[in-house]
Amino acid sequence: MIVQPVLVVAAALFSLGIYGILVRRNAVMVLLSIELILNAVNINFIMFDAMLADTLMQGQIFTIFIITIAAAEVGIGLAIVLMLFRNRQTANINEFDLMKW
Amino acid sequence: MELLTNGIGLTAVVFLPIISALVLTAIPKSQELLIKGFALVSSIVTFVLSVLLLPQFDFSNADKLQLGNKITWIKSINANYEIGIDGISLPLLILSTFITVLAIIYSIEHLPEPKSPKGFLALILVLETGMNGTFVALDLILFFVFFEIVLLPMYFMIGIWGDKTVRSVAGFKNQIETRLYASIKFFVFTLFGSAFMLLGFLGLYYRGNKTFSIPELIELGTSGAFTGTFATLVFAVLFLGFAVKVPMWPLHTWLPDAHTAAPTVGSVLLAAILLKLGSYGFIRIAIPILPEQAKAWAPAIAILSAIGIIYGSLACLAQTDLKRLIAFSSVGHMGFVMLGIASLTPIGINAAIIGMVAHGVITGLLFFLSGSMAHTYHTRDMGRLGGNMKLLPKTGALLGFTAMASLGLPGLAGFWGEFMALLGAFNPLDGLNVTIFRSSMVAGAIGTVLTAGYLLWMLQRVNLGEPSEEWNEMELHDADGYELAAWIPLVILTILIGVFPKLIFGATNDAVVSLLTKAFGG
Amino acid sequence: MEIFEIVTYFILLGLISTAIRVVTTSNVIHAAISLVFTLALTAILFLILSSEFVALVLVLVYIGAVIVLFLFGIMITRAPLGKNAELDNDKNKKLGAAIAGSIFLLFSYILINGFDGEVTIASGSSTELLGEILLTRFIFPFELVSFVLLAALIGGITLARKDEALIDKDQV
Amino acid sequence: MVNFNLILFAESEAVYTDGGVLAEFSWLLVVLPFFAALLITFFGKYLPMKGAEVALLTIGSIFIYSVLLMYLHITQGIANEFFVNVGSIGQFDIEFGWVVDGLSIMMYFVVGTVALLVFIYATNYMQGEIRYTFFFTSLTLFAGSMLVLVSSPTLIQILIGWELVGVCSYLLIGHYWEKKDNSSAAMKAFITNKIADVGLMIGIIILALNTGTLRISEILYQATHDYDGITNVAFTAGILLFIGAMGKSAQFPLHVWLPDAMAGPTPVSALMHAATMVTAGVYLLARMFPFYQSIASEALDIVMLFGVITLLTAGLIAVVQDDLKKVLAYSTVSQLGYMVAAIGSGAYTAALFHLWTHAFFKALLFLGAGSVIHAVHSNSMLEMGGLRKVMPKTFSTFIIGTVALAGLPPFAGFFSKDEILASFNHEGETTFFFIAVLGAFITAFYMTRAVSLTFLGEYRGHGHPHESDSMMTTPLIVLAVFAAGSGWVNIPGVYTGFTDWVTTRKTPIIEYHPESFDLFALGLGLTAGLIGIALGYYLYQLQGSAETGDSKIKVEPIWTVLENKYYIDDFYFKFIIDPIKINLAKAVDVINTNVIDRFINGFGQIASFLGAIIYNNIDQNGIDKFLNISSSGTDSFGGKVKLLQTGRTQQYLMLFLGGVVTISLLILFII
Repeated sequence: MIVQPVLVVAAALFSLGIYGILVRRNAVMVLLSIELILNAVNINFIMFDAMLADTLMQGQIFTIFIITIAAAEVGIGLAIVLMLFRNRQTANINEFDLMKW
Repeated sequence: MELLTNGIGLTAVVFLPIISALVLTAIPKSQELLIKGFALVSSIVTFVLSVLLLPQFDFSNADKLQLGNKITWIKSINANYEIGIDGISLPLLILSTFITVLAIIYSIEHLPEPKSPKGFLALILVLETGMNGTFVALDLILFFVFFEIVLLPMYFMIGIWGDKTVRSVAGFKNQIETRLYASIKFFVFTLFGSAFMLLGFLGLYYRGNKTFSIPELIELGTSGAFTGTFATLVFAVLFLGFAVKVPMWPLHTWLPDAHTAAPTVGSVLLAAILLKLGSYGFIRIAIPILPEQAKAWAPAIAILSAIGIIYGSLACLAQTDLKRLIAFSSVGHMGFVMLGIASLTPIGINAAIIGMVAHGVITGLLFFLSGSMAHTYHTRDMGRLGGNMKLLPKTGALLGFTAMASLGLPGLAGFWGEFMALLGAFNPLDGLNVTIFRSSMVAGAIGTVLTAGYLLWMLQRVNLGEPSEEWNEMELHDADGYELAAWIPLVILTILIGVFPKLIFGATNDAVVSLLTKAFGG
Repeated sequence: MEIFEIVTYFILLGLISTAIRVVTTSNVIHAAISLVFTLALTAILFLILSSEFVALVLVLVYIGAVIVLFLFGIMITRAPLGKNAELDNDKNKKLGAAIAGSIFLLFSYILINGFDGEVTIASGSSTELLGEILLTRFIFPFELVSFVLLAALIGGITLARKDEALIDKDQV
Repeated sequence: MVNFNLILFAESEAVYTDGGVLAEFSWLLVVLPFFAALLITFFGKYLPMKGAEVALLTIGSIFIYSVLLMYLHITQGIANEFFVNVGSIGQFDIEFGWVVDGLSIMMYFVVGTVALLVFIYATNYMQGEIRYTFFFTSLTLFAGSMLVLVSSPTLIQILIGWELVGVCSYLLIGHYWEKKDNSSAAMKAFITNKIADVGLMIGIIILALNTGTLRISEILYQATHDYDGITNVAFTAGILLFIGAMGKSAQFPLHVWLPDAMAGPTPVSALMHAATMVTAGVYLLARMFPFYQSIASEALDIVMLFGVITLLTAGLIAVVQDDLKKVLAYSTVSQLGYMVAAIGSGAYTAALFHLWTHAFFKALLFLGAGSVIHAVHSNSMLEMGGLRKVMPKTFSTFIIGTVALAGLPPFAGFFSKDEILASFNHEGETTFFFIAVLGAFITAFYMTRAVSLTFLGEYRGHGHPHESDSMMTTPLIVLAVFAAGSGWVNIPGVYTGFTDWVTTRKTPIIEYHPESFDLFALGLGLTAGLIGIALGYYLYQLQGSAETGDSKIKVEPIWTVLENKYYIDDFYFKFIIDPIKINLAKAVDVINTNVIDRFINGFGQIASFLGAIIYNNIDQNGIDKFLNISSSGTDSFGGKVKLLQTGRTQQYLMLFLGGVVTISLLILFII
């Protein structure tokens, strides 16, 4: 099996994730797009692992870590969104410009 | 007493204040008495500790660095916690702990607005750590850290407790609050200098076998390891860093603003200790590590010092603001110190050190007095003052005494710095341009006349004459117990050093001679 | 061409199409559901690449937990269910597409030029070996990650908890 | 280091001893006044006499000590010095100490005696004045400073005493500082002195660096043994030291401060501006005399020139003064000119002898003037007159002082002035000799004028003046005794004790000592004095003091005869007296006030003007503005750039990713 198509699709997923982050207004949707990016990375890791036939299986192990961290990240991220929503009654990230000059 | 000799004593002197400051922040705000008492006690303990070091200090070997220690600190860059004192730093260290005690005594009853003793006293203690640390540090990184620590407390002191009047500043369209302008100017100006200084330190580090240790660098420097364009550049940036702090003309303009805006205690500490960090840096770092460069730059330093002396005195003649006048007088006096350093002779550098101590004591006292007067009269305008001797006899008498000391009256501390600096400048180190130094010396001598002129004029305007009518209604309070407790020790010290300069020379002479012998050969 | 490869190409096509739907649909629920499909397809891909444990984890953690979390998130933030024209920031669309596209092209260029190889699909389970390695060689990071999770747990609770003071403020 | 003391001991021809315990404890002389000043400052107010008793006690003990020393010196001859190291700096030892030799013992005695009498006088004179206690603090401090100066064995201590004296003078001249004129006068004195001090300071620096020591005795040893180091700089150092002396001893053109210094209370003028402080310059020149004599004789010529100029110009100014104290002040300047000129001509003993006698009779005159001023409450002689009757004691003592100053035998001034004239004559300085004779004439003239206007004729002032208290007249009488008799200690050919006193020093003094009176000089000097007195008496007494009709009538016949028959008076008036009294003296006065004074004032004005210009243009609008512009530039640039900070994370991310892509493309395809 040739590796390039899978890698290119992973890159496509990554780019779509970035598109989502840049375009979506809803904070939850942004988090969703981040998952897409992480997924793209996972695919790459597994692909390389298989390609290199690594005896330590580092690709798989890293993927497991990434999944764990991603879960944690979603938890915290949603908690923050919740918090913001509670304070501002909206999840629209355009409204959150406290960092503005 | 063995505890004191292996570096623990010095470490305690340096870090006790900042630890006390931390403890101070834990005391609730309502316990004002406890806060003040604790700050006072900790500063006194620090002072006593520094005095206890005296019997441990071997005066017959004052040229060796003593009571120190060397502990690995940041291994990856070979920066060590290396400390120690010799005859040069000893007087300055004790001056620093001493003046801090007086500053805290004064602050007990005379806190500037907004009161908040906790923050103010904690800042003074943090400042003390920075000052003491700079005087004992023997590692460039350590030195730099302490050198910079000093900036923050002073910045906040000026910015929070400073003068709130609004004034217009040349170059700005809008009027600015004095304290805001002064604190930012002070901070940015000094940081500008020290940023360059850090570059110089790094340059020394990479050329000097990757060491930050000052004694090792001195060995390297005197054996000719640093030469050529590199050395010139390094000296230039070190010069910039130290000269801003001194301050030398034309890098002095932060000084009058900072002094004018700072609260009384702030000006005192600024004048008494902070300015000394720069000139101390020259003696401890710039000259011994880069002797050849120092020699090449010495004429320029001498000329700048001479300009500073004359310029500062002339500027004083134009002042109407009492504190600003004293601030400009610092420019002149530090000019004498730098002139002494530039001569690169034992006489000149001894003169510089005693000049530093004397300036610390005398100008510190002048700022105490002027600050207290500004507080009493609510003005610093000398046109409105007058007859102070009648209104506040004690303060007035002390002001008269201090002005006399400041103009270099023989028999008082200020004399030795001026006279010996001129003595040193007359015959500089062999190979230096004698004409330039003698001209600078003559300029300095003329400066002493101008100094006498503006100080006496100041006395005439402030102290003498009939008091203006606007003070008839006001209830004016002469110096109280706390103020006198803070001032009298300085008066005594002024006389003691003046009559018996061995107090300073006894410690410094050997160290200075050996430093110069190492740097420039016998 | 083996059967695996043909299946793989289909899976890849599915991945792209569902992913596009995730970021373009104007219905939040649809987006979440599409992500489920994306992840499921990824899991199948992993299975093909004989990483069955990871595939399992992906299904369990992501589809089982994370997506549910997202749905809760959507619910709690009262995102309008159904079509919502305001879901996207139209001003950013063109620029975002351009940036995403250029990143894609860049990555593709690098990946196609940089990695050229074949994958031989190994038969048999690697799960046992994986477990062993994870608990010997990678035991320290493994434990560390558990702390991260714990921290996230506590953090999430703390953040999401309704503060007494805040409640008062809200009601005022 | 070679022990110079031993060498000097072996060499010196004079026979002297080390002075024993008395010399060893002479430091008490110096320390006591400072201690007393502290006591008076802190406890003076609570004492019955407001601190004056402490001052009197101190100065009394100093007087007794100095008398003991004097006695020991006359019987044995003492020359010894003691050093205390107060610090070493480089190769220099900074030392204080005290000298006990002929010169310093003479000065101790003068300071002790005059100070004691002035203190006694002042307790009464200053009664009820403002800051009575502080006045005595300063006065005691001054005595101490003067003793620091005259006891100093090192140049550094000389400098210290020198400036301390200046400060005390500042405090005392400005005693009534409520009036701006007074504090300005004090300032003027201090700053004029400070200008001169620069010369002294540089001179000391040059000497110290070229000899490697600050000890005077070692410097003198090197000078008299032609060491290279000191010989090369001898002329420069000599002139610079003299510039210092010019300030303290009020030599032309730095004498301007002394007349203004009369703003202080009269006892101050008597003590400082007549007897002690102003002699500091002469003392310095005398102390360094072997140095001048052996290797800096060119400098001595210049010293002499300035001395002579001073004695003439100051004397002329004194003639036109209406203020009694100013007459005396200018007279002091003129007499100091004599002393300096004498040193310049190489007459060491003569100069010191004149210092000695002058201290007594000028203190007497000042105290007498103070007594008069105390009585009539005015300084102006136009408001006096006829006080002879109401103040007999003051009058008689004042007359003694006047004739002593005018140089009539057998009063003190006669002997000392004669010795100076004789020295000029001996040295062959003919021009200067005659100028000095002229000076003697002028001195006699203006003193007679002053006496006439003050004591003779009719009273022109207000109120009813009466004789002063015995606390004030007793010192006058004692001083009158000294003014009459202090000259007898050095009569050529009869008794030359004074010469032996002051030449008993570690460094031998080689100079000419007249064996008998120089009859030519004596005759000329005496004649000049007599003519002066006669002329003065004639013009101001016989001729009548213009506004009093009585005296006019009294002298009318003689006046008419002289005017009508000989017209000699007209001639004198028109061609001698008027030009001298009006034109020349006025011109000198004008030059004094308009040129020299203005120069010094102008210097101050230029300095403050320059200061203002530099401060406003260069400091505030130059350096500072540059810095401010750089910071305000940063500020405005930041103001524009900050608009990029919209706070929208997506925008940030977009920018960031755009940057990433761009840089990646650059790396991939271009670099």
